[in-house]
Amino acid sequence: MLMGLFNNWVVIVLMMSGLYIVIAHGNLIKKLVGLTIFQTSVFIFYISMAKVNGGSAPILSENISLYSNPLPHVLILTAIVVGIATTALGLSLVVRLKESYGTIEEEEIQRQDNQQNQALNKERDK
Amino acid sequence: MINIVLLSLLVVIAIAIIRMKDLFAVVMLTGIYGLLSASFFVAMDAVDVAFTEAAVGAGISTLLMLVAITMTGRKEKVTRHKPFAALFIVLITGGLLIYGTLDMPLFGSADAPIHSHVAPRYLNDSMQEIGIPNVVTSVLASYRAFDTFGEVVVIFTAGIGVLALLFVPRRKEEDEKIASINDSMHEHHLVIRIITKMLIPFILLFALYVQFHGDYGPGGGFQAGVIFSSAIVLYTMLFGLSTARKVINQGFIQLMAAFGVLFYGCVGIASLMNGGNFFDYNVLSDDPVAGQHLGILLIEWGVGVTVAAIMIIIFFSFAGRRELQQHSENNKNRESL
Amino acid sequence: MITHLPILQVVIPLMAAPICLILKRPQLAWIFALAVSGLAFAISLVLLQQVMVSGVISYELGGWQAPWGIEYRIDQLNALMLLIISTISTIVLFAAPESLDKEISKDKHTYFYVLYLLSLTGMLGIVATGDAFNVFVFLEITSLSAYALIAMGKKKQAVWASFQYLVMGTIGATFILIGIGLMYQMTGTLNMQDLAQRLPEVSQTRTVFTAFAFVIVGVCLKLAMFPLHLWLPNAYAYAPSIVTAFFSATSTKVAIYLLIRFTFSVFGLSFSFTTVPLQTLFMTLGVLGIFVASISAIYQHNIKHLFAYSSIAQIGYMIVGFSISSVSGLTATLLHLFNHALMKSAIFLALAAVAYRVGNVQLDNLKGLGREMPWTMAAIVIGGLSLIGVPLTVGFVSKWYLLTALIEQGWWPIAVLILLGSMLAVIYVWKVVEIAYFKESSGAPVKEAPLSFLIPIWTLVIANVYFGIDTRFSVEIAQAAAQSLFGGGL
Amino acid sequence: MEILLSITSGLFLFIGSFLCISGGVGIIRFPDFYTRMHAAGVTDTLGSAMILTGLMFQSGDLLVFAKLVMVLLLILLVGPTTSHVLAKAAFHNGLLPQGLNTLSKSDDKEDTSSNT
Repeated sequence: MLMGLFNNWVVIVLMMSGLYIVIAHGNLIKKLVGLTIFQTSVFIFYISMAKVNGGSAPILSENISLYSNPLPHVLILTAIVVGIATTALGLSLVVRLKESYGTIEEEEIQRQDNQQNQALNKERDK
Repeated sequence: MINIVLLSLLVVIAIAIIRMKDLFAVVMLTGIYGLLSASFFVAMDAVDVAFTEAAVGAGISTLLMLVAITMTGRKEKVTRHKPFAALFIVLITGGLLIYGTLDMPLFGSADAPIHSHVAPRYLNDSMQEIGIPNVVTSVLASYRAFDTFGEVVVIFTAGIGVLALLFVPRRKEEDEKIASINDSMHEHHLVIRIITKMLIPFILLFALYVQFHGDYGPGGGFQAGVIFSSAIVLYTMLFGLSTARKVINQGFIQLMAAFGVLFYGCVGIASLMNGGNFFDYNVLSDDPVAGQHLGILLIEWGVGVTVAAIMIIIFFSFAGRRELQQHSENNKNRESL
Repeated sequence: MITHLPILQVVIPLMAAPICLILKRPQLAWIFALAVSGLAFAISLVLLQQVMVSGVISYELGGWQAPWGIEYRIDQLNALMLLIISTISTIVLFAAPESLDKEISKDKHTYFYVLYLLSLTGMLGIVATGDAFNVFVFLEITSLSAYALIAMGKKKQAVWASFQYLVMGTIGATFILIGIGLMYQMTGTLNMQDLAQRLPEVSQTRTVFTAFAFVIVGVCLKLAMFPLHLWLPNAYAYAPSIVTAFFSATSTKVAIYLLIRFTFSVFGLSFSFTTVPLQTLFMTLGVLGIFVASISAIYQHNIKHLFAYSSIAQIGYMIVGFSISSVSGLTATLLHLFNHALMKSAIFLALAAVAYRVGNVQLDNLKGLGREMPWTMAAIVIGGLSLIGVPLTVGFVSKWYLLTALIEQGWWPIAVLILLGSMLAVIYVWKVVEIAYFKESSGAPVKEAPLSFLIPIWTLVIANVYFGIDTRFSVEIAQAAAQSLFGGGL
Repeated sequence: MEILLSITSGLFLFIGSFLCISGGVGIIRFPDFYTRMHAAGVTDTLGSAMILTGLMFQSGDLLVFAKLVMVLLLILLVGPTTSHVLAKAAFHNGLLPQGLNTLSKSDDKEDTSSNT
């Protein structure tokens, strides 16, 4: 029982460390790294549920009878591509943010936005 | 046993990533994380996935992140803004997941529901129905061909999105100026240039091998596309963007990206025309199995072409933006002097 | 060809996107995109008519039987959603070239149309498919194109809003992925109908409960439901005006569709509402959402922000209707979905026209606009009246059904709260009216918006009024869809 | 014959693993970047070459043998090159071997942060 679930628990710890990075870190690159880790850990979760003890890779051959489940592999192939697509788009957003705000720290960007809003409001009050 | 070792290494790396402040190190660790999880996938019999994860997680995504930090700076600021809120959310989510695992079938048990309903048919019948030994490829390219089509469209979307965000049209004289500056910069790298010139043909050959061998072993259009593009990226890094753009210009590469998606879709349209459902390869030839072979071959080409083209587009966009930034910085420095 | 309509609905805009990229010239790309969107609209009409006559249409992709291959499955609910999405997309696209000229640099127009078609594809794909994992793939197509489209906005805040959306959206999508994985692990299938049959056997397990929680939280992130709504206002406010008009009417609606699909069809009514305390939770969050968002709307200085918060409030109404979990409640939700798409797209298109003439949509710059741009401002006012729920507009119809459904269950207090929420809508709509009609204009006078804006805006406004008076079409479909969802099965 | 093959391959594998482990120790224990890189280079090139040679004796199949030879060639080509590039990049960015620190390093100092 314990051994059978241990794998899953470790994978959950991995997922959560990814999620933690996304929420707790203000650096945008670090956030994207967190997302990557979160997603990769979900892939690990899928792949480990496809494993059959004593099975082998799902490439059919005459002298093998037990294979691991191929379907999660297919799903994760798709999901990996989705992951890299998100990362690429996210990074290009970060590059654009650096160009226009001069920083990639969440707090400083927020502060600049707030200052701008306050300036706008002051103008309005006049 | 080996999976426990790999998993613990992954945990160590995850913790290291949380604690590191140097983004360069963080990105390299992310690459290692990708590579280790690829090794884990091999241990879990998912060779195709491992191949892709190695190419993507340890290759392309690390590369893109590195390019990005050369533009954004490599130090993280020390402040961490809401660690307790984050911890709270993470604990709740993780707790819920652990609660969920309690009723889960045990790891690796062969009689879990996941192995009993849909999957057996793929393993038992795909040889008669499709006739290729790699079951992952037959599920990917035939049973669930539409998912793969969606996947190609996702990567296409990302490529166009990156273009829409980063693409800057350049005037010709400006381009030549940047090119000449870069040429002088790149001339130092003599050793690596020669080695690269030797390697690139082999990388391209390997990409083609992976493309064609996908039916029989791990591999397929996506991996082949990534490998193919990596050869071009390597060339670009050493010989400059302008030189690479002379070989593959922007218009051509966009055309190829669009062509791959269209080619994939046209296989589906062709099966409509022949009286089957969308992506029903059986009708593509007189013999259903031969039709399946043909269909899978064709769509894998569509995938390969699009992925290679989009990866190149993404890298070119980043590199072009970077050159432009450096160029304007140089100009600024010169003015201030 | 008629049997292949379900797949053509999705594949035609999909294949059109790369063709658009090849066409290159923005003008050509626009005409092509418009034609394709119109074609999608025609297909969705035929599909709706077919579904109403002959019931559920199933289409097996690749000729593989359902749980092994991917299935497209169109019932009344899907058909209604397909119709909404393709209609709004076509009408909004009419005004695109003029609006883009002012907001996006010329060399990126083609990319805009490509991304627009891709996001249309994604939404249609999410709605049409009957396969849980396929939902995830198309959800990502929509999301990725949405991030790029939003970041194309003129101001630098657009990029920041888009990044926040990207982080939230990716977390949401990954949650959905985890949920689907857990469901798959317990049942061994990914097909929704098959899931619906096999989940009850294992519905008492903790794993299925977790799967449910993850799917719902993921969908609610995409949905911008009350406590998870923080990404939406900025994303809507800083995106290019056309994008706002399109997304405000469609993207949250698709998420509502997913919520309904997963709770009613996949997990089943008894699991979602008896085993899990979804009803109380969602009712509370819905009502809270109405109030918090409406009050925030009152304090906004940017009209796009104002109406974005109003969108969150309207989502609250849909959630309340949904959590009644009766046929009439669900009918009200579906009606509101349809009606809200009509009014919000009209309002945001009119704001696009304002942005086109005035340059921005700050509340102060609207002074006296009621006289300078009478047609545009009239459209905003009618849209606003519809948001409040004044008789003779669509907003009244859906609120009426919502109130009846609540009273049917004897939930008087909530009905009163809903009415109070509508009062808040009066305040923020009045704020706009007051400035536009009762303040003297300060800046240089502006002209009325060009016809390319007025025609689509007034098409939507007239639809707004028409469906407020002649409710047969919308109510009939909404009721049929709600009944089929309660009739069990997909 | 069989035994001879196993013994040779075992020997190669042993030497290879020893080199890898000592390389790993070296990376931790050596004083500065360049010496550490030397340790890493040993692991990279000689260690893995030895292991691959050891595996070649075990392969039996011609196809597997050919693949291993390809991998070996690749490593022999790429390993030294990466070490070279690494050292060059470090030197270019102003990192001097230990003991040279006190000498003139003013001319490269400004580049340290800009280029990676």
